[in-house]
Amino acid sequence: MEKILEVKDLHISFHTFGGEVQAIRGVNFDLLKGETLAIVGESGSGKSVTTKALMRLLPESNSEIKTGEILFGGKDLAKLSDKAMQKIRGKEISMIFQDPMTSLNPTMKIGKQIIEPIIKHQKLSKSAAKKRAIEILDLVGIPNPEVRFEQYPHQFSGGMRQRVVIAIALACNPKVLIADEPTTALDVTIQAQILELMKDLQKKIDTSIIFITHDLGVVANVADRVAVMYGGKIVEIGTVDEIFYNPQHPYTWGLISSMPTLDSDDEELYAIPGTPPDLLHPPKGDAFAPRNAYAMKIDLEKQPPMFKVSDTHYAATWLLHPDAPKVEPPPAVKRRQREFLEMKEGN
Amino acid sequence: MATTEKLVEIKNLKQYFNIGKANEVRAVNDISFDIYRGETLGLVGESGCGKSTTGRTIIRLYDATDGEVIFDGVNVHGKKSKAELKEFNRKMQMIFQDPQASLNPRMKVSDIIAEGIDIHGLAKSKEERKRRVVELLETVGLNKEHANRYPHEFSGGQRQRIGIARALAVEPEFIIADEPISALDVSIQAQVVNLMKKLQKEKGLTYLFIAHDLSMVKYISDRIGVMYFGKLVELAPADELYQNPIHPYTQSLLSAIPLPDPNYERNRKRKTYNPSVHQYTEGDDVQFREIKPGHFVQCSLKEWEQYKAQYAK
Amino acid sequence: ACGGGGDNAGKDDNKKGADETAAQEIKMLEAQAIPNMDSVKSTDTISFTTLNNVNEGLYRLDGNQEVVEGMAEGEPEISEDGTVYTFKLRDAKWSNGEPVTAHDFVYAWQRAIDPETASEYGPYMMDGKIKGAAEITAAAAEKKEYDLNTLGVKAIDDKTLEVTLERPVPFFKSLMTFPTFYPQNQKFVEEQGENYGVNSDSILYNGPFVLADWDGSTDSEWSYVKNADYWDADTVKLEKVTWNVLKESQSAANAFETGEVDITSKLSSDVVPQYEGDPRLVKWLEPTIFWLKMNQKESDALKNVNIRKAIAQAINKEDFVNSVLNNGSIVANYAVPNEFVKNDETGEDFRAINGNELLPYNLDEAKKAWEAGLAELGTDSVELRYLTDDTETAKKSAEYVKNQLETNLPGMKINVESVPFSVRIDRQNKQDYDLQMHGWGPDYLDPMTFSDLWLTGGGNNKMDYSNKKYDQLIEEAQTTLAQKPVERYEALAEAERILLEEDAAIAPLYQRSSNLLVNEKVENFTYHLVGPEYSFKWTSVK
Amino acid sequence: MAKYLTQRIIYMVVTLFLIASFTFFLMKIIPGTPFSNADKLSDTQLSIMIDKYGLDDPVPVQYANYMMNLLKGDLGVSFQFNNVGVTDIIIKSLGPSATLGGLAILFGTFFGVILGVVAALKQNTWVDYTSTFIAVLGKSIPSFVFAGLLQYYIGVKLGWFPVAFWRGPEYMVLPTIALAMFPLATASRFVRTEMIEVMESDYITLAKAKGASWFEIAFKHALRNALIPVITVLGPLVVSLMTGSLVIEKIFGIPGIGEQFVKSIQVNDYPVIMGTTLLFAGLFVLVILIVDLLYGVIDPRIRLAGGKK
Amino acid sequence: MEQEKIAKEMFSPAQLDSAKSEEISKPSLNYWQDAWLRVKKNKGAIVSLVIIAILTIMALVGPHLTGHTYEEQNLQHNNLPPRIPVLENVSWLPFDGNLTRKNGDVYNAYEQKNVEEYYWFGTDSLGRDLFTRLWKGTQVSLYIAFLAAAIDMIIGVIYGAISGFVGGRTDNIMQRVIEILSGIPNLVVVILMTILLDPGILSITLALTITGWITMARVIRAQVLKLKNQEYVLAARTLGLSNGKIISKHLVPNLAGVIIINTMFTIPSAIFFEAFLSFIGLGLQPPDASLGTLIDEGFKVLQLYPYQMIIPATVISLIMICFNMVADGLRDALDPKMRD
Ligand SMILES: Nc1ncnc2c1ncn2[C@@H]1O[C@H](COP(=O)(O)OP(=O)(O)OP(=O)(O)O)[C@@H](O)[C@H]1O
Ligand SMILES: Nc1ncnc2c1ncn2[C@@H]1O[C@H](COP(=O)(O)OP(=O)(O)OP(=O)(O)O)[C@@H](O)[C@H]1O
Ligand SMILES: [Mg+2]
Ligand SMILES: [Mg+2]
Repeated sequence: MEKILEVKDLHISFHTFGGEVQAIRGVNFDLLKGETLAIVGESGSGKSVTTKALMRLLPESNSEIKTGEILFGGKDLAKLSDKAMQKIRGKEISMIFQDPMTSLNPTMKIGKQIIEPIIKHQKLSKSAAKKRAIEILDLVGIPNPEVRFEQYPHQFSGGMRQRVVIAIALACNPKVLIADEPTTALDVTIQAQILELMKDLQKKIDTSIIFITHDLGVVANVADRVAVMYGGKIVEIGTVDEIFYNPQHPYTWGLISSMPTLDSDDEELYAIPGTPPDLLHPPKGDAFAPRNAYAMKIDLEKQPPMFKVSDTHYAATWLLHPDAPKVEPPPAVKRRQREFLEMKEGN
Repeated sequence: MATTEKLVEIKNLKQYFNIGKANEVRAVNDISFDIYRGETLGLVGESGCGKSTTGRTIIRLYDATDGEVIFDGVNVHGKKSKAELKEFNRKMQMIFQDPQASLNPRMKVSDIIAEGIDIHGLAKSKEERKRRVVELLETVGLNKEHANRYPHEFSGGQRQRIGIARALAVEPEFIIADEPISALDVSIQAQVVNLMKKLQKEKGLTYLFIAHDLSMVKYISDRIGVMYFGKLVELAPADELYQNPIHPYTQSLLSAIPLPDPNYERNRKRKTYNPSVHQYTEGDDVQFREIKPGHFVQCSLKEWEQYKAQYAK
Repeated sequence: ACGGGGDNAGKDDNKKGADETAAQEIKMLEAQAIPNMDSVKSTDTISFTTLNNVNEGLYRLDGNQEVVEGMAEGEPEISEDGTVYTFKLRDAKWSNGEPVTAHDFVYAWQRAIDPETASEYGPYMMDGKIKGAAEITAAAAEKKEYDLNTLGVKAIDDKTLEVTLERPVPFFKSLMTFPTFYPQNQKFVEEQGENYGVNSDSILYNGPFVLADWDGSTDSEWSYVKNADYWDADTVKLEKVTWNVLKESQSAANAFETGEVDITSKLSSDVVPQYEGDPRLVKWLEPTIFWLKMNQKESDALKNVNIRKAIAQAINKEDFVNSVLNNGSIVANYAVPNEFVKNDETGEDFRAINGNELLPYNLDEAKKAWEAGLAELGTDSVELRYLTDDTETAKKSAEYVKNQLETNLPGMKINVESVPFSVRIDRQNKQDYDLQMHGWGPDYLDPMTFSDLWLTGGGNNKMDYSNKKYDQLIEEAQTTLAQKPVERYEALAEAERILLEEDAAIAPLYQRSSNLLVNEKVENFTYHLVGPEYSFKWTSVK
Repeated sequence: MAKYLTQRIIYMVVTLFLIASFTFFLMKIIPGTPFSNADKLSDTQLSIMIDKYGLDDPVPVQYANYMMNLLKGDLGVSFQFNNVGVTDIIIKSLGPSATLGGLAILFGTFFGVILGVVAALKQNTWVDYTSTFIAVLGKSIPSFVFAGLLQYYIGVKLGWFPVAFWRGPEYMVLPTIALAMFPLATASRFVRTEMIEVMESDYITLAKAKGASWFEIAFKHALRNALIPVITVLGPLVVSLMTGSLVIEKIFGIPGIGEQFVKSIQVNDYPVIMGTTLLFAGLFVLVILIVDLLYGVIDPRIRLAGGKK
Repeated sequence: MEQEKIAKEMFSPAQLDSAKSEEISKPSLNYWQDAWLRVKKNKGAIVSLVIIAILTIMALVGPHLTGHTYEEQNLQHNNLPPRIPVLENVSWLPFDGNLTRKNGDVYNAYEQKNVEEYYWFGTDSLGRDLFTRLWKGTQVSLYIAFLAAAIDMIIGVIYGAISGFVGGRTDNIMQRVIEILSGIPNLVVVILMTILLDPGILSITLALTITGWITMARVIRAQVLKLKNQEYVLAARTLGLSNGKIISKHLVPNLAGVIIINTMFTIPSAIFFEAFLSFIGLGLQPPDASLGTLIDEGFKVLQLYPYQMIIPATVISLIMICFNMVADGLRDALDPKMRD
């Protein structure tokens, strides 16, 4: 399938009071046309920074893209001028943020906030833009779009606001939609609606989505592929089935087995011990090693490369090295792997 | 672990805000339920439905508008002497949602944890106080090195565990946990949940566990109550609730929770809830009724019959 | 292009016009607006000055401070005992065309003394001079009936005015130049009622100019326009005098520099040095003396004459006027000003009698007196309050005086209390002070306006000074010697000597000088020493 | 809305009543005499005067009289001027002050906002430091110094504008600049702080993500939100500038109310002091009300809440 | 993928210290230490602090350096411009004792008056040493600022804290009182105050205090309203902590930042206000000097002796700039929003 976006060896640092925070330390991935790529990972692992970098929305004052390329439509976004970038933002790539309560301008009418990018990027007249905006509002399931067009954000509920934000993001039929935890602040029932809506719209306009979330349930629901981030790196990437049923990286193991399923009852949950790495002083070896029950000496010395598991599945752990001893994953993972094998055979 | 001895009885509890004003909120509107000694009662519902208010009213952070909270046979609300209040404050404790906001940023961890010890004079000497603090830290999986640090130096999970240690310091019987994990990273949630379970086993604690993440609630709770707009609409043992949700709201809620299982997700059917399905009329006596031993639903008489019939199938 | 050119040309024209034809117009500055244009109620210099230029009394003052004819034609007839004056009025018109008559004077004077009017200056100027005045005031104070017709002023006919005095007043003619004694047209005043004098339309004029564009007391701009109906209109050259209010001296100087005004208001001493040696700086000695009043009511120290002498002699006045004030003010070693009045008969300045060396700065004497005074009091330190205004000059003077007294008189401690004017006056009236920096300007051209201040129980004494000999000398000057100018002056001079040399009742410091900037094109700029400040009757533009 | 307004107006009236009473009694304990020439008045005459103006009535009687007259809208007659009503004095002298204050606020806020926005956008660059420097200078150099310098250098030396008086637009330039320095500084500081905060908010990031240019972001999205707290500060400042420009009035010879007020205090002209105080207070509470209503205009969330009340 | 050879033994399990996994590697810093680190990074704030320190020291030491007292007058030496040994020879520095007349002539005032002595910052019209007076004035200005700030802090904090914490009716009444107080124009209050009391430092301070604390009270109240619903306060209440203890243990320490910042902003406005009062004649009484009175006096003779105003104006501006910079720096450092 066609690659829409390619990120190569991205390194990003922040200059802070404490020193240089190496937030992103070599991220590689591509995004295919029409797919949904979910990025999961611990808080602070660099999910938002990565995606903000794609839009070049990192604070100018203290952030720095040290190396790396972001290839989009033949251009390297990392090196584009501000002006050129403004043309891409909102038109080719757009973005939805976590908190619908704060991502709309409280003092501007909803309608105006939607037509802004339409007028800007599609060069429509005001009335045409308004027509289009009302269409989109309708599309995202807002009743009475004409009335709502003239209202202010505070007159909308959280779920409605997130719909508006989605409407804004989709106003110009972008090629890529980045959604940074778009449902975290919402109630489960509303979350379900929004997720359905996004999937619907994706089918209609054929965008690729990068979907960031903490919630593995949501990932299971929306993703085609999943990237797992830890300590500023992608540690495992694969199709959603591969990640959920056949995870390879100990961090992914921890992640998956720390979530109870409806039938995991009294067994103790698997908890990843310890604290996330300090990106001011990133460790020499595998960033996860200090918390990894399966850590080997090499983990403390050397960062693991991406080992290939299948054509679509890669993981960065020394456990996949041919010389590494075979280890037992946690029971919950083993159970899933078993199910996975059965499923495959069943197919 | 759970017994049949009622530790807390909540009877017709009401909590209204801004009474008489245009913006009156009936945050908790006449709810009744019991909590048994040693059990974990989960409370779920969408944001703003009154879960926190229920918890806070039980622990007297708000004065109830009406109704009773009977703890260990004594009504918690109403006039109390200082000594009675203190006694009560020892037995009932609370864990908060936001691990950042629930710890005073200007206090050392040791002082945060020892706050209850100081208030209730539980340590006779400085050494004892220190020993207790270290004990508590170890109980929650931290160590004495951490005693002299400040909250902002900890990760979310660690902070939440400090909050738990603070609550444990006064050796309570009953702990209200108001969304103790929803602000935490998934991988850290397990730390806290495991810890809470472990403590329950060791100390025979009783929990009121408020959350909106249903899989976690199901995992930790013995029984679950579902709230909707200030009312308790369904209360049943955890498995029972999942297998046989009766109230349409409960059904819709359960159908909306995504599970970390791509296969399941691909096949999931979502139900929606619209309060008008009940078609309650003026005379309907809508009440909390027992459908089956231990399984209560908010329903009218007609619905009651209907649910019971449905259940029998 | 046309429009632009026209614009510029217009500006140039204006300039040229002003230069070439020398329009008879000058622009003046004043530090305050005009508070009150009702001549019987006015109390301040600005109102007086305005009244003086737009109205006229029996006489007016000229540039040499001489009394010249006004509404009165020729000299009055004076009775033998000097108490009855009969004035002949000339033919003159009010600005509404009605003639100015003797009745207008009677009406104005009665209004001025009428307690109902609550004029401040009326009783002040008339009590003890015009017959019957004091009685009316006293009756009103006791809430008794009074009759305004008992006031000693009568219209014999339309053109003859007869005034009866309490006792001979040698300076009576000059008193008649004072605005309180100006005529008022009864019909007009009564017609206007409450509104009389509230703006330029509600006043009648009989002077060299009429007031124009004056909206009332809050107005900061007004002008005088030549009065064609004035009896002596031929003498008046100026067509117009415009006035603006500007309080800051430095701003005034700046406005002068840019040509926005021709004559500034009086400059504060901070600005004067900038113009040292500049011909445009016009300076004259005012007959206003500043002295320290020493209140003998409470302070034991000040009851002691040696202490008073010590204080009076311990201040280096030379340095004070040269360095602190630095505005042309001169040292005052006297209680009646220099260059103020001349003896009618000898033509000699009053100061010639006593000279300028009464109670001068003398550190040795001061120290001696101080020692003696302290010994008499049986103490080695004296602490005094020093009451003064909160103006810049007052504060700076206070700093200097405090420093002088404290350094020169060991054991002296001065606590400066600088307060707003109204508070100072209030405290003076209540005699709530020890030392007070106090200035006094004359209300008429006679030493008496200074000498009668210190009478025992006198209305302006307010410091419990009392000396029988002094009282007696003043009494004689007012009565037996009233018509003997030379002896009268000698008596007053003797009184002054007693006041200062014997009693050191007050410590005179300096006689103030006025400074202002006058454009060189202005000719015959006329100022006065008493009452109104300026006359424009004789002024013109080169 | 109507209910809310009525309630606010009742509050205002009560406030004004309390202030009037407070000032009235304060006035009674102030030392000094209202008679400008008391120096020359004899005791008998003084007693006649005091009697005539009712100053010897018992204080409660005076108070009652004053309040009754106040209800009728009568502020009394000035002592220092002949027969001039306090209302007249106030109306006449308020004009220039209000004009000057209004101009200064407009001018100061306009440039202050621009300065603040630019500083916030270029945070921690020389632009920011320059703006900070200007702002601090504006706040730290007393306005009379500005006024004096402007008058001398621009007025006298360069001759660009008239140095004094109040006759037309060109006369307003220098005093306006001098007076505007303070609101300029204040506005720029507040706008900067607020803008920095607003610029970090999610909706600004979203606006950027929509492809808005920095100009649109700053002026269309951020500024309005940043202005809300600024109005809180500028509101009362409007009153103090409109009424408290006395220093500037003095230097430039502007017949304004500040001058008038200080003079009335110096000569104990009680009715004028009272009237002016009431005017200031009235303006103040009015401005507060306007500010509150303005919040609604700027911030739709408050509009609704205000309406609900 | 080309793989380099890795020793077999590297694949043996690593020894992990489980206790270590919870270890915090950063040194422990409390709030203030942390804030100090942030302030330290802010060069403007540090330079400002140093300047304030120097000015404060000079305010204490300065008046004793020249051997003149601040009130000693020497009329023979009046209105002398600044002259400093050594620096007088640097032509572009204004320390050579020269003055310019209105017509542009330059002359040496010291030679003209035959003065041997060096007055570093010149003398005023009474011949007082301006160097001494300047520092005396700085002393007074700083004193007024600190005193006003202190009283403002005490009243404002207590008032705001009570209003916010007690809430309900009390809060309502207290807010109305503030409304009324702030309805009376500041100038009115101040003028009336200075008339009622004897003018001087005390009455200026009091005048400042009467309305100066309102801002502080408002800020504190808002902050308390926010803090009192913080979960750690709720936690303390569920533990049974009394209200008094809650205020002293939980609220006050968390208000400290706000209080400090606000005070830093109060100080310059107090200094400014004093200067303003001096200008309208309500300030300090002679011969005491504050920067305000010095500027006022200097302003009067600006065209003749510009140094008499420029020097104190520079010092006052410096103080104001520095306090503002420090306040800005502290706000950045203490503002909880800035913390992670
Ligand atoms: N503006 C910034 N200045 C300094 N450090 C930053 C900044 N933004 C992000 N970081 C750091 O970069 C790292 C990655 O942050 P990022 O926001 O990408 O995490 P995340 O994976 O999105 O976490 P979360 O799930 O909490 O949103 C973190 O360590 C964070 O502290
Ligand atoms: N102190 C208060 N004053 C007024 N209204 C309140 C107050 N506290 C809560 N409410 C209102 O009461 C309702 C219930 O609030 P509550 O916090 O109990 O909900 P919740 O179920 O805990 O929601 P969440 O899941 O968001 O925590 C909400 O509508 C809320 O706005
Ligand atoms: Mg993120
Ligand atoms: Mg809650």
